[in-house]
Amino acid sequence: MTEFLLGSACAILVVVAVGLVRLLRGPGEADRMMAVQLLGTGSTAVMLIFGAVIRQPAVIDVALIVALLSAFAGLAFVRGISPNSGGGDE
Amino acid sequence: MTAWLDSAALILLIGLAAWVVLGRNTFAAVAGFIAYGMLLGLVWVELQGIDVAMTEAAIGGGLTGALMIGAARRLKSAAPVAPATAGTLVIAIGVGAAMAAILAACVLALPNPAPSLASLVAGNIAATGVQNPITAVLLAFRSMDTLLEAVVLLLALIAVWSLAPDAEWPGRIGVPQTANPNGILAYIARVLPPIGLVIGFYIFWAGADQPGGKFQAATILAAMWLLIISAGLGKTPPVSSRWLRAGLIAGPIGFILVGAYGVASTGAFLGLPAAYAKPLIVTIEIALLPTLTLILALLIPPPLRKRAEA
Amino acid sequence: MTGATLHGLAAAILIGLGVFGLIAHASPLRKILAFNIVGSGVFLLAGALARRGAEAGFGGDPVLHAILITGIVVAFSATAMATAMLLRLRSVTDRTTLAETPPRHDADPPA
Amino acid sequence: MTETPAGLLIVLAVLLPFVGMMLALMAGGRNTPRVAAITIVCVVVTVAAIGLQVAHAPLVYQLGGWAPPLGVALRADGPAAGMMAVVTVVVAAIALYARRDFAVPEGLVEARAPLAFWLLLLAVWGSLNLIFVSGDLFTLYVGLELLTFAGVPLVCLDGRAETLRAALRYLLFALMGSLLYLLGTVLIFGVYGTLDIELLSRVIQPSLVTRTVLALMTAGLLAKTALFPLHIWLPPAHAGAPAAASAILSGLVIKGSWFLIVRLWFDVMPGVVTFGTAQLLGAMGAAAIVVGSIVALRQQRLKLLVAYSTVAQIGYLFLMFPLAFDASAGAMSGGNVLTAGLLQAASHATAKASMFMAAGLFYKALGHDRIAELGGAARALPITTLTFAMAGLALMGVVPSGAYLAKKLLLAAAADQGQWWWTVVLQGGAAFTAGYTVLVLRRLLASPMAPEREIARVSRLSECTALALALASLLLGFVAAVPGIGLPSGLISNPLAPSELLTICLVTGGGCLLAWGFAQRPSSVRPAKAAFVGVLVEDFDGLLRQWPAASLSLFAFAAAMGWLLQSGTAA
Repeated sequence: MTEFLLGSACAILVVVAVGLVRLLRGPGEADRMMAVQLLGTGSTAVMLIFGAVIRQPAVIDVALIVALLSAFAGLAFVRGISPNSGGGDE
Repeated sequence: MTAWLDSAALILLIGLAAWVVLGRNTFAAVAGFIAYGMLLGLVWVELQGIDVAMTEAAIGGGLTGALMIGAARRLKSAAPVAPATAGTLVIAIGVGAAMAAILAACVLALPNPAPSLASLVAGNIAATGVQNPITAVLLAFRSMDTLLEAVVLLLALIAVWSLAPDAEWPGRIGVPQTANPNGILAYIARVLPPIGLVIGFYIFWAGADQPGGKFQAATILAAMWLLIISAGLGKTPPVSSRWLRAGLIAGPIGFILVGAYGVASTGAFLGLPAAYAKPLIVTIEIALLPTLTLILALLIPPPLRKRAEA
Repeated sequence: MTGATLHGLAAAILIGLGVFGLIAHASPLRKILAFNIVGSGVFLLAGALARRGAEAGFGGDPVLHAILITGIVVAFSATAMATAMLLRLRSVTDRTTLAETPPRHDADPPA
Repeated sequence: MTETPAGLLIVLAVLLPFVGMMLALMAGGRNTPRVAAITIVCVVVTVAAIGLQVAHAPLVYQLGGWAPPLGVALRADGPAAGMMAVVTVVVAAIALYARRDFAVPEGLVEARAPLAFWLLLLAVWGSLNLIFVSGDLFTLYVGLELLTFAGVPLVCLDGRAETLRAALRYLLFALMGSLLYLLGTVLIFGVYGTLDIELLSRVIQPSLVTRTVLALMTAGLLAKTALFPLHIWLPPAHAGAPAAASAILSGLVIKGSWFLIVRLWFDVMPGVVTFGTAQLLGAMGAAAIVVGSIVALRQQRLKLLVAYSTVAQIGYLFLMFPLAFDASAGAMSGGNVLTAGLLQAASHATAKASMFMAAGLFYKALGHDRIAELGGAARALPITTLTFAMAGLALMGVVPSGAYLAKKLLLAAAADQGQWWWTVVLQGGAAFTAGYTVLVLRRLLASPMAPEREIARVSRLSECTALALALASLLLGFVAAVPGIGLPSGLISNPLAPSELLTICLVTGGGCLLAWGFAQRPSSVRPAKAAFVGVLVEDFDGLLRQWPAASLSLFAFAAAMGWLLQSGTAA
């Protein structure tokens, strides 16, 4: 079982890594951010699987934090490109 | 098999770091940095540092990421920076490679078995009443560091405040933010914070006995508060606000008062009498939580008025 | 080679990369990013050492982990402070690099 | 190692400034300076009490009752208590000096700069006290960061682009230093499993990792201390800050990281140090004296001149390292040489703070600090002119200043060990100091340039405070008479002996020559031959203060030190 879990974790990581091509190539800033969000989701999944392998339920809490704060980073990005963000910024 | 997973994560991590450092486009580097921060959380889980993983994911990925995105956006209009000269690049490559090589040599030369204070912590943890060894270290064995760290944060905030334009003192620093009240941002800023609040308090409460604690919780709460502010649903308080200032010093002052109580009860500053150790630790954490939340949120600089004063 | 050693070596590479960035980039924001890479490399090195010191049923040396949490928070406050300073510089001038306007020998002729 | 009952005083000395800072933040507005004043009084009493205790025996305190390696211990030994006392005097003087400058302006409830200044002053104090007494390498790291965070914002209190840029340079370079220090701390823990200084000093052995650690940590701390050629950030930062802030930065802040180097070399790893490394550190000090002084002589602004003289004086603080290396034991040994180094730090802290204060007063009175146009200032500000002269004399090491005593001890050590080259450096450094003091004094005493400018009034309290501090530095030599210090008696028995007078005359004469040779002069006058050397040195300094060059110097120094540590043992 452990082997299967670790193997699938590796597979997820590899797939997500392929997605990072969008981070390197762009072309738009939104493309780059989406690749980052994908990595956030992927590493959450890998974490959860790994947590099951080492039998540490607290890993679920880490995954929770990553999920919540990757959404936050995404919003900080949206805030930047949103046309009605306004506010006298440079 | 674990080695495979470790290696895959580390290769990806190094690749991202290289991207952050070498990439030409600043925004792309910042995006890479956020991804790096999230992946770092995973690497820390692999190293079985669950508490550190939480902190790194929350502060490294989330808060620092948001800080950097905002900064990159505001610096876009600045005068372009001249690229490094060939000489500088050669120097930088040489120094970086030498540094990596000597550190790798040090890592390979470390003694076996490695020294550790783990057993010492295990032997003394009962006296603190908590079960999470990291909380025991942070709030009992090395509580001075934690106290000073709260002061570091406060000092950083004072430093950030000292950069405010004179005209805005002592009011609200920066431009109040607005957003379309029917937009997606305002929507999420209404939906996400309650969830974040629950998660934050859960992580806080769990911290005594399992991974978690005040720093991680405060980061989550601060992120939620920032979300509300950036959607225009709330404002940063003016710097002269009594409540704000009281909140900023409550944590360290409360910590010091508990420490002083230690002098009376155990004869040592920051000492914890065995019978009340856990309640006292929880008291310190409760005092620190609002302070840390306020400071972490206020450390993210709000947009300044352009050319505020001549 | 144990997992901890692997992490230690990766940390060494991260530090090297970060040091490269600290020196090579003229843009302060990129220097701040590089600072964070070096910082995380140092923390990861500590994590590898903590893993080596795993005993008494703990996954790693809790003292090192606790120190790291403090270190991460301190590094964050440094990042926040540097960024705030950089943004303030941006709000008063267009030129955000660190290079001084060269002090010339006759910059300030006697009146 | 056992705890001492009065140890709680150390905790007070560290925490009181921070508590004062927090209460001053809470009080706000016009109450902030008042709270700061009360705090200063309280800490002065605490430090005095510590001094009385340490005269008998060092103080030790285990926080929370947890003994190292699990817990953190604070220790106040002789050097720590001495440094705390000096810092106390300087902080109190700066507070008096800055009372008028950083009062809340009429009509405002609270102003940004005054609030920040008072909070940061207290924070600098608390961090320094922490660095002096902490017995744990990681707590020291936190202290270092506290000191940096408190020091950097002082540079850019006025919010101008140039000072912001200087502050950012300072912050980023200092952070690079902190990372190297932290890296060393982590590696040390990986080898020895403890961070406690005393426990470490018992077990530490020269090895690849230990040597790397010493090299990295020393380099990192030197970046924060701004020893040449790592002074990239110092001149603009120290010259751009408000006068009171410059006094804090120049007099106090750089002493924190310097003291930590002393701790590392003398207390943590004395046996790891080799002859070559100690010589290297001293050589960098000597280079700092030469380059810093020549560039100082070529400045046109008084504050920049004083800032560059700080670069030179930092060099002085490192001359004790090669002389403290005991070749027979193969280790650093304290004794009189260490005392001399600490005395130098003390006299530099007081004299340099008062020199910046005087420069600030001239600036305020004249509305500028162009050296060429200082004429007539002596007539308008006689007390401040006297202050500047006395601070300069104290730095030169004229009897009975602390620097004199230090110089005498170091000269004796140099003669003792046959290292004559340090004698040359010591006397030459004094001549350079004499050079720029004379240069400025000549301008101050010159007749005013026509037409007479409006002279603004300056606070008499500020003038007297600066004078008192310069006087303190000039009379510091009398500490030799204090029995607890343990110095040989008769060091300043006859200040008017012919040999002493001759030395002073030679040093001053040399200084005048140097000033004549290197100083800039109006373009109508043909420059002296040495001026070409001066321009070269100035350009060299400008080159070194570019970011890539400075970071290369930082790592090159670490590498050189690592190599010397390694090869010293093989020989």
